Amino acid sequence: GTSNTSASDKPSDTVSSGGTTPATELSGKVSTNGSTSMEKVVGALAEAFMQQNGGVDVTYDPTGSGAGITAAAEGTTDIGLSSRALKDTETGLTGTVVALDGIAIIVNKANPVKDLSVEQIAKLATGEITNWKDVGGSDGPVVMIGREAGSGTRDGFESITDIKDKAKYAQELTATGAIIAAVEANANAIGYASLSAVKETVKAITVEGVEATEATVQDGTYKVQRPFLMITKQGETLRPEVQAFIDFALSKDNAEIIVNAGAVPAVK
Amino acid sequence: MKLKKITEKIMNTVFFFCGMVAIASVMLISVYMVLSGLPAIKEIGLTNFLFGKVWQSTATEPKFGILPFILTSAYGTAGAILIGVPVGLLTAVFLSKVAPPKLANTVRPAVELLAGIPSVVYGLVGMIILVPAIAKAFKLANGSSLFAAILVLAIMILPSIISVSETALNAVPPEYEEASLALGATKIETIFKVSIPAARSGIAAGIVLGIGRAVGEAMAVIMVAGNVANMPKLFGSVTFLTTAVSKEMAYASGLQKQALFSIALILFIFIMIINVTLNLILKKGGGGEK
Amino acid sequence: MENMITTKDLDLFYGAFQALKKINLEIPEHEITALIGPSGCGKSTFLKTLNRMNDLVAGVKITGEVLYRGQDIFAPEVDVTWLRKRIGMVFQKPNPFPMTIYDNIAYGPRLHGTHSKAELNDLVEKSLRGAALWDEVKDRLKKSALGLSGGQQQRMCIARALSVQPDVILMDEPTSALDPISTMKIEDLMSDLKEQYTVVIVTHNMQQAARISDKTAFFLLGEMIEFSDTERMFSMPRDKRTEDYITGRFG
Amino acid sequence: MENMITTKDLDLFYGAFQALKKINLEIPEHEITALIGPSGCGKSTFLKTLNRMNDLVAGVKITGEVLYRGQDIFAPEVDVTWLRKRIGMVFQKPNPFPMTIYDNIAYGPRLHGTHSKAELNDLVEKSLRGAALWDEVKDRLKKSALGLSGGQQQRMCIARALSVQPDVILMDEPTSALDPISTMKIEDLMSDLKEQYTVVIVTHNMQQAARISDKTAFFLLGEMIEFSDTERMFSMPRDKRTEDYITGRFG
Amino acid sequence: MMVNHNHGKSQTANAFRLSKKRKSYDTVIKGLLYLAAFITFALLVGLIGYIFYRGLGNITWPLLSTSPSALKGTIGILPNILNTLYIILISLVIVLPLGIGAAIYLTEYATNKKLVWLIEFTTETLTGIPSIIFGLVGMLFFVQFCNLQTSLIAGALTLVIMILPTIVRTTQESLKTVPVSYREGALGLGATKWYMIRTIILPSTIDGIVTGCILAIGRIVGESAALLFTAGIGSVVAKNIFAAMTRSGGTLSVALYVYVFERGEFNVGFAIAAILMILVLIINFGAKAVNKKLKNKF
Ligand SMILES: Nc1ncnc2c1ncn2[C@@H]1O[C@H](COP(=O)(O)OP(=O)(O)OP(=O)(O)O)[C@@H](O)[C@H]1O
Ligand SMILES: Nc1ncnc2c1ncn2[C@@H]1O[C@H](COP(=O)(O)OP(=O)(O)OP(=O)(O)O)[C@@H](O)[C@H]1O
Ligand SMILES: [Mg+2]
Ligand SMILES: [Mg+2]
Ligand SMILES: O=P([O-])([O-])[O-]
Repeated sequence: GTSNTSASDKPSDTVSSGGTTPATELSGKVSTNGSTSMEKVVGALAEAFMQQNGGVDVTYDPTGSGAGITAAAEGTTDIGLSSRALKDTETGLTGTVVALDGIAIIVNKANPVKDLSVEQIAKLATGEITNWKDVGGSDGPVVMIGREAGSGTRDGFESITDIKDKAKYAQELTATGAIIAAVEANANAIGYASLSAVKETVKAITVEGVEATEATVQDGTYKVQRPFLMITKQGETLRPEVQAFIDFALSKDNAEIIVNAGAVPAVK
Repeated sequence: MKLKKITEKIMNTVFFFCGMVAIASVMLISVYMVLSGLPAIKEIGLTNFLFGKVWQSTATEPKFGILPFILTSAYGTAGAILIGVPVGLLTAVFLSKVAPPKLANTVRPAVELLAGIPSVVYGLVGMIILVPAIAKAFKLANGSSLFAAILVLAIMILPSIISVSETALNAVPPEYEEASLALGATKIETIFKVSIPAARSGIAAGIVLGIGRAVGEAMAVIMVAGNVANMPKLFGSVTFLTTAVSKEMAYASGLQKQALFSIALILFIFIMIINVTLNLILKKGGGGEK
Repeated sequence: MENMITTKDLDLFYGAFQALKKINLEIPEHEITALIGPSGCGKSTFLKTLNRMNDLVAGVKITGEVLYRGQDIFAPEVDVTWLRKRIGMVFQKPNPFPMTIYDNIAYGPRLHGTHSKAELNDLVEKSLRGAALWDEVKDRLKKSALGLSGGQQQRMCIARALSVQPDVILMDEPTSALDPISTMKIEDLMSDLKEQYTVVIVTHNMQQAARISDKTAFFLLGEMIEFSDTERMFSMPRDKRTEDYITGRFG
Repeated sequence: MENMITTKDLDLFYGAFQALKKINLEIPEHEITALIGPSGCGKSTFLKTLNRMNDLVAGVKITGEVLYRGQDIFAPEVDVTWLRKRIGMVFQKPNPFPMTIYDNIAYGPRLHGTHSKAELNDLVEKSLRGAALWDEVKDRLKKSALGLSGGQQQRMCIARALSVQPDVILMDEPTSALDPISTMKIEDLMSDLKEQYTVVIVTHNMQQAARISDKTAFFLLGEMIEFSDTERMFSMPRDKRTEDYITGRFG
Repeated sequence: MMVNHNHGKSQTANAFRLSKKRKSYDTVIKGLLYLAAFITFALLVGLIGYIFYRGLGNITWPLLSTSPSALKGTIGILPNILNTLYIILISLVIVLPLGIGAAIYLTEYATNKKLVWLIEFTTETLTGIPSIIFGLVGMLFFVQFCNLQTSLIAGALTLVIMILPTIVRTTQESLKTVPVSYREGALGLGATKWYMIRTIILPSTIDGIVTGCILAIGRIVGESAALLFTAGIGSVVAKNIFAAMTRSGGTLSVALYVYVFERGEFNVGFAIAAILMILVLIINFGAKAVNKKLKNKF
């Protein structure tokens, strides 16, 4: 137990408390730390949770999945956030899937290609296919834009397409927004990004005929997806406010919040 | 009387400690850089690390070669200097020797303003305007490239080159210029054959300062360089030493993370060499005028 | 002997301040003409007008004529760089460029288009000999000129002026920053120079003017009070003010 | 009349350079002692030794003794701030602090622990009266001291020195930066001061020394050549060098 | 006459002119000089013009006055504005005493020449170290070793090291301009060194210190690399500065990076860029004004 905050006497320092009466009188601080793609989901959950529990302060440090897992293991944070499943080497931790995230395959709006198979996507990514006309598009070089090594999104994408270590990117960008922007700006680009962040500015294609939506992600028909995890230490009793926050995230009643944040609730 | 003496002693000590903060900071930075950078180098092997051409930090069989980053940083900096120095030096000459005072007084604050623009803003504009423009101009599929980074860096180092060079040019004794003019040289000939050579140590200092800035810049570069660990190609997507560190730091773990610190250590050593060079040049410049 | 430089009703203004008033002077060829007068009387200003070094000062206004070999130096067809090549200048403080001795001397010829190695070597040697410096520096031509002594530096500056083969050499108090021995060497040198060149020298040292010059002009408050043979000027000045000055009654 | 300050075989070195050589001098109470001598002879150095302002200069080495009322001022038990309170100093160029006149004068007393408003008011008035400045500035005490004329500034500096109620006042060419009228005022003031204080003044003006001082010491190249009653020194100097100096034969 | 010269009256007017080669050299170089100055100037005008063109219209009151809400899907930069102010305040509160103290030590107390050299050398060195290295060491030392977590205070401490040289240098410059006569005056009255510094030296240095502060603020406002890993990107409005200190908080520059990179919100990015540019303008203007005052002081 090297937990850094005590449950008592730390007053909330947020102004966002909505004034709703809490079910039980909780107080203290819940620190979360990790994946940047979970920012929206965790942010929404935290905001809603704090509205219900005026005495609790949920903080979020967007340090990256790796750092989040480490922090949870070292006890420097209450909840680690990871946008990928735990590796075999990361032991002594409990990962709770709170949501699923579709990884949208995005192309420029001007690109006529509407659907790709997983195999085609893999070939585009590894550079086996270098021209769009080979996959039914117009003549033009394929510009593959991906995430940096270590990213949960990249990990998810490369595992599902089974091209680990083989992808050849034209650009490696460090965040979801940058990928979307780059694809938006380049007619020949293809990239991947968390479904929650994809907007009208780019086109999300269907994969093997399946559109990336909440429903298809949840029932597994849309294949390119990865889990959002909350990581805690194995076998440790969590402080009530920490447990309450995890429960809150898993509760059916709050599924709406996760949906609004663009992800898919893990509980059906 | 006693009290006064004690206060005096105390204040002396307090100020002494304030003075030591700079030393302590540099020591702290050096120690941390070395301590955190060495383990990975030990594990990977210095030659493999420095001269390895492949960086695949998260592969199942990870490879940690940072030659692409080193070369990219070197080429990128050289490119920025190649573009930034002529423009900067010529602008400095213009401000110091040619421009009517009124015009110089309009351009000079503009230069200072360039120095004040945050690097993320350079990155943002570079990403939105420069990168697509390069793609268009050179008919590239992808404009994020070493070339884009070079242009952004060249602009970013302009202010330091201009202001240091201008100071050096202004310090050239007017007698040199008089002598040259009296021999029948034109003003321009005088500037290029006498003033600039006489100011060369100051100008060199400006260039070294520019090199330091270019080598160390991360945030503007990461937005325009494409960030793939390729060996440098002018119109290819590349990773600098700085961006190699900042790109993966957030998600790294284990040996990968340690290797990132090793890259930072190499960067730190580069910068220290540049700093010491700068110091030497400045010292020499100060003494050589007689 | 003809006149090398003639000024006619030369007026010069620094802004509103008139520094030279109706100067009429005829500087003869192959002679040394000395300009004397108390500080601020306009000697340097006059000298700098002759090779248009005054052009550099903002707000200078010049009326009247300056003829060099009969050519109006302010005429639009006259290029100032040509003029300055013909009329060289040596300054009060030795001002070698921060380069080697060789490069200092070769600077002018290179500027004016001489690039052949042999020609340059030749010119450098000739100029240094002309300035009586060759023997002292021939073994260190590739060393920095800043390493020379003050007197050597000044002679090097004279050599530099000679290197472009001028007609006239203007010297503004060339020995005032030097020790007596260096001064003597330069005075000797000047006597040699007048064989080939026309020399105009500003000096605040009346003995020097008397020793070396053929003609002397006395300036006072921007006016030229008297201009005559040096011997005559120092033995029987025509003007009371000249007499007062050279006998040390003011200045 | 007893001796206020006595120096015994005082040697002072700036690094390797000996600026004072075996100075033996006895400065009597309630008199004005003048130090004269050519530039660089060590007058200022000697003066600054008396209140240890030389401590500030790096590389100063002092041997010999300086006794103030019999107390060796270099003894470890002597606090230098106490010494300087007892032996005040006025400098060549007036050096008012950039604050109000009042604060300038009150600076010293506050420093030494006087904080009561009434006491301070009292001291300020007394000091300014002592420096013959009160009437001129009493209505502008809260104005910046930098607005005073040079002569007023110097008298204010004297008032500031008086404010800490010293025994001795050292003055290093206090009038050399002033016009004749201000100089006269300060000379008058000094005569008043000696009623209460012992005054040591460095001056390069022999007339001034003759006019105002009781005793005069003549320094030359770090040595004290002669020390006697002023009248006697100027009428029949004992040493040839003193005579040469005061008759203007060198210096 | 004229035995040894080949120039003279006989020459055509052409001989008085600059040779064609030299003339064109002159013209070309002059052209290059103007071109270079024009490029510099045009870059600036273009850069600033573009940023204002894209940014000013996106600065709205709700953007300035709210926090971002994940629930409502709105973006506000109030927390980032506050974080920027807080981090400036905290950094200056820490760095000012240290920097001024170091400068005082160097100019007033230090007698050991080698130590002075060492302090000045290390201060110089700090100036040359890139932000990313400050960021890493800040992360290793303040965030992890001192266990401050990713927080404003960790960011501020990192910035303290970074801007220390600025404060030391400007204070030192200013200390050097305090006339020796002031020191003599005070010491001659029996003041101790510290008393003299407190009452005479420091008050006369105030303008230099202000200049240093302005420069430092400029660096803090523009900094992103050093803060990303130390102060983080949090965007919650804390109750007060003390509460803010202990939690992650992104400044405007960091927020710009995050909004553009993480979310692709270019409009918000340009709005922040425009705000930053306005800040930079104000800071430059302030520095000028202070310098002017400084010059008129004596
Ligand atoms: N650039 C200038 N602008 C305005 N006035 C000037 C300038 N140069 C010289 N003067 C004034 O013109 C007058 C003549 O100056 P000049 O230098 O020719 O005197 P000088 O006879 O050479 O004196 P010195 O013996 O001190 O060198 C002086 O009153 C001087 O103040
Ligand atoms: N800080 C110092 N370091 C080294 N030498 C010094 C220092 N101060 C003075 N000197 C030397 O000591 C000698 C005496 O100087 P001092 O200032 O006492 O002369 P002075 O009699 O007051 O002259 P003046 O009339 O010009 O003020 C001079 O040769 C001077 O160069
Ligand atoms: Mg002159
Ligand atoms: Mg003196
Ligand atoms: O969730 P990521 O930001 O690690 O892709």
